[in-house]
Amino acid sequence: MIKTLDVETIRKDFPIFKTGIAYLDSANTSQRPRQVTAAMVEYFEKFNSNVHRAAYRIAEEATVRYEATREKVRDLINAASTKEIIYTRGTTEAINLVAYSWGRKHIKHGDLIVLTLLEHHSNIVPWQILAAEKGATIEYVDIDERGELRLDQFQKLLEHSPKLVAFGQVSNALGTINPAQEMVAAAKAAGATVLVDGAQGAPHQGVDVRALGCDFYAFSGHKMLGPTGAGILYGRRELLEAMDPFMSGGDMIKAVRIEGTTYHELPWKFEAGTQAIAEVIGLGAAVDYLSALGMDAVRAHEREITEYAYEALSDVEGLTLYGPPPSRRAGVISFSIEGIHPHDLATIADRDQVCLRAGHHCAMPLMTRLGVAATARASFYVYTQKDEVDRLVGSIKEAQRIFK
Amino acid sequence: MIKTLDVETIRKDFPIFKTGIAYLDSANTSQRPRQVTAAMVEYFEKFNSNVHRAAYRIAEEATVRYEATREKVRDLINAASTKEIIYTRGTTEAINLVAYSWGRKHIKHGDLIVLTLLEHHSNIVPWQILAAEKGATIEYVDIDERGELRLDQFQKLLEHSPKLVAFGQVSNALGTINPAQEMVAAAKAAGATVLVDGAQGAPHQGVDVRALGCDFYAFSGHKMLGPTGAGILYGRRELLEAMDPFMSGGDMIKAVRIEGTTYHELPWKFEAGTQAIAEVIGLGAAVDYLSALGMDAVRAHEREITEYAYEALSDVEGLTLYGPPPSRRAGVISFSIEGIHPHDLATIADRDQVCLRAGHHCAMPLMTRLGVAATARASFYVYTQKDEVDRLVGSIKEAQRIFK
Amino acid sequence: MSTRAGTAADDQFYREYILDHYKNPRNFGRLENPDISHEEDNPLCGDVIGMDFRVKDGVIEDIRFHGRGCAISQASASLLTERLKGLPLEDAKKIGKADVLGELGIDISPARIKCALLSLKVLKVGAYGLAGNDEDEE
Amino acid sequence: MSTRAGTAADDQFYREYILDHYKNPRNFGRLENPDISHEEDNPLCGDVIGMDFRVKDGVIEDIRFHGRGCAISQASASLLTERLKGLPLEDAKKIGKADVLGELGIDISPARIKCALLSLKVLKVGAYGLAGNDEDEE
Ligand SMILES: Cc1ncc(COP(=O)(O)O)c(C=O)c1O
Ligand SMILES: Cc1ncc(COP(=O)(O)O)c(C=O)c1O
Repeated sequence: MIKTLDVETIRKDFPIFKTGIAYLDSANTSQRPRQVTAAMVEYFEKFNSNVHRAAYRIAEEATVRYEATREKVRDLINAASTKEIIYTRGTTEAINLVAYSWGRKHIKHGDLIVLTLLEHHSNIVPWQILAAEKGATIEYVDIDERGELRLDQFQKLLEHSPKLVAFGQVSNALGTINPAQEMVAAAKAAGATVLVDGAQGAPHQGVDVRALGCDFYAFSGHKMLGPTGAGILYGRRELLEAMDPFMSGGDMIKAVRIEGTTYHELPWKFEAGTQAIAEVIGLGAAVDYLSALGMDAVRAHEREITEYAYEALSDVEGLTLYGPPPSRRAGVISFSIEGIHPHDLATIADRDQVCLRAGHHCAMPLMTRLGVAATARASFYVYTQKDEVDRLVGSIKEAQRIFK
Repeated sequence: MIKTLDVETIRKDFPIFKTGIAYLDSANTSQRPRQVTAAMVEYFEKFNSNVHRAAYRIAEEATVRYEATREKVRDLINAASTKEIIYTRGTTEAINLVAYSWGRKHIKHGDLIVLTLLEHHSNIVPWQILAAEKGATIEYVDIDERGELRLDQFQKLLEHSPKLVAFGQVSNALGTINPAQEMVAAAKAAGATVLVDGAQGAPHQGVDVRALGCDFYAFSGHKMLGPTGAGILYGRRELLEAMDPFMSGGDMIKAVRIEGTTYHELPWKFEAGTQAIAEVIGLGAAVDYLSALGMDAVRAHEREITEYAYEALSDVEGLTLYGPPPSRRAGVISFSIEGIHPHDLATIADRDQVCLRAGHHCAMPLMTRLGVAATARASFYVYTQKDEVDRLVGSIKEAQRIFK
Repeated sequence: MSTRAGTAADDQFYREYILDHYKNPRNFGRLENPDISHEEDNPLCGDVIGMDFRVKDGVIEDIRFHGRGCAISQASASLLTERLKGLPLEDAKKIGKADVLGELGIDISPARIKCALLSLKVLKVGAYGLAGNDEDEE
Repeated sequence: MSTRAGTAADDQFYREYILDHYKNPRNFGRLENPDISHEEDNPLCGDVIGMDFRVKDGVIEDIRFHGRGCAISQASASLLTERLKGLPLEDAKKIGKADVLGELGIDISPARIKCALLSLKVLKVGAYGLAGNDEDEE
């Protein structure tokens, strides 16, 4: 049996809720519990120092805590080894790392890259730049009227033997949960290297990268209760070993000589310069927090809130919901209200301290496909209460009264 | 008249000193005052949200604070515009950004890059990789027996019209203060693009990038009382405008379309994905802190401590000091003790809670030139007291007793 | 902290005339064969506003705007076209941010200021060719 | 928190035999025409240790080490060569981290563990070709 979340207790760990906000923008960035800030402050006040090459105890302590996060993350996503866990600033840097270090080596003129129309800009633009540089082609898998990927089209594209297939596990704009495992299997069978953008996956459900079978998996700490500045690239060891470094400088080297330089082994080969030490330690505390809740319970709670919100919003007149039914989506609901621009809605909601996102959600190709410039979006996490959804509905009605 | 620092009052702002450590490793990473952690925690607890595209007040607040750091940094280094201030993880990422976005465009087969033997690996390896890729040549300016750059040699190299000249304002390994303004002027006159690695400059002295005249200037927040995860690349607007983005993804775009993408203007063109928001805000608080002290006072204090330490260490038998006299160096002293390996010295100092660095200080080519594998290094900052230097001398004597 | 208004009519931000310009935009549509035509988008939300100008003897004889956007950007565009119609281009050049914001007559938060100024940007860039990426106001 | 010892002789870490092996390393130097010769460095501090082996009928007949390093890496190398001399290669293969650390007989902090194990790495990689970058112990 899946545990259920005790949301009231959880909320006590988030001091920001004392301000009275209803925070419905967790797909953008999550709130952080005091355990996370406490871990960072403990580093700052007790053993603040640089990691590795430590010659004294506080630096040893910092190194141990800093490296401990790697094992926590490895465990969270069930990677085979901590050598496969690379610290980055977030999903965007992780994908750029792959585009530079793997992409520039392997993508050649005439090669095909398959993306989808659901992608976040961070999983589009690096590939556009790479493709332009190399003379490769990008094809985008379309969506159906429910905002789900056209798997028939995906299969067709695979027949053209793409070099790379990159897609998001969950759409940040529509909440669509893609059949990632199936898609990875098909793409691997077609001979492609596969990157999964897990920015909206890892924070919200249990992830097993080995079961998933992908080559790369990228996600951001700040969307999963961690601080800004720390994220993860998982890569299969074999691929990472064969890749050149992305950034270079201190700490990622074995020996620097005028005649040339040898690189450090994994994972440090990809971590040049002083890293975001406090932030990585904070991310470790965030993973602890989520692990204690249990990712199944996290998912179950989000599903419950999402169903509740979907129902509540469906009842609002003049409201259009985008994307799949609640059973097939994560805790994200995009919608629009007839006659009211999302920005105006967000401004009115904000007066009620309801934090709502309005815009293209860094998914402009998807917006173009949907024929809208922007939507309003509510997204949920472990601390979200039904009461906050009710407040959102109240704000919508208020907006309708003003714009009637 | 230059203000003097009230070090006792300053130390009260650094909770870590309650642990009793003598922290002599500030060139590696500095300690952070409670004002910096407080600014981060305030963000986490009061207006934690993502910046830009804000549709609600807390995100506006976060954006204002996040962007305010840019103006503070602009003011600190006297850049012409905040468009010239790019947030990075630190010096290493800043230099890599230039190597990728400027270097890959402008460095061609047969071009000359001039570095110096004093450089940190972060200002060597990116250029080695670039040179290898492009078929360019690197020449290193040698040092004299005092650890100062051979300016005669530098001038000779400039006669070969290097495309790029990159050097550190201050050596992190020897403390040598280079005549940066003079060197930049000569390099510019020779037609080179000039990058100054300010990692050991900006934290310790007043910097005026316009007076300096360089094209790029890179430094790290964590070495100047700021948190880990946030640093700065300054670049002249004209150059930055002409450069392609480094990383790409969310936030650095104007419009993403399947047919192609247009980029956002400066500085955001170079800031892809969710940035280190809390850390940038923390860096702003660090700049406030330093500005309140006054950079002249900071430099004067470090000079006083350095002179004191230089004297005290000179009196120790069997101790070799590397680098220039105290009047020509920043708050960094590298040394070795006859018969005692630096690592053993650091271990023994650590038992007295004296935090000392031992190693190659990410400057292996310099170590090779000096004919040593490693040195011990003490480095100072605004909070350093003479008493801590005395404790270091005590630890050295203890080590000598053990190893006698 | 809520500033929710009792009725729409006395809303401090979405004032009646703003809503009126939003719902019934003046000079909305396109001109045939305009002398100047220019579009700008607000990269923050994807909203687009375009303007068509007919200019004769240095005077803006006719003007239309098109595009989509929030109440603020639409009302601001509508108000601006009213002001521009019949104005010499020389005078149009003098219109600045303060004028546009003053005309809107409401307190604009930093987040919405780009909405309010989008139409001014179309005017500036389109009608007298200022740099499109000059966003020093930020 | 200081664990400073009253006299050097009873120092808990820099024990007398460690200092002795450091100052008077056993089997220090080079062999002429060794059957195996291999060097490794500790990337964390730049220290280098190399070993020369003379092997006959599967037995390490003679051994020398060279290089520079801290007391821990030097003493550990010196102790290891003493143990290796005369040992069948097959038995040498069985020497593991625990053996080396046990022989040193002091509490090694994580920061110094690479110093203590550098000579073992030379043995492993040089004498029976294990991957040089296998640092799973970290
Ligand atoms: C002179 C110099 N350059 C570059 C760096 C690299 O800085 P970071 O590790 O913050 O990227 C350092 C830090 O050690 C330094 O001292
Ligand atoms: C699906 C998806 N991919 C990538 C990103 C980019 O993540 P970050 O901004 O943390 O780099 C996001 C965040 O908005 C996202 O939702």
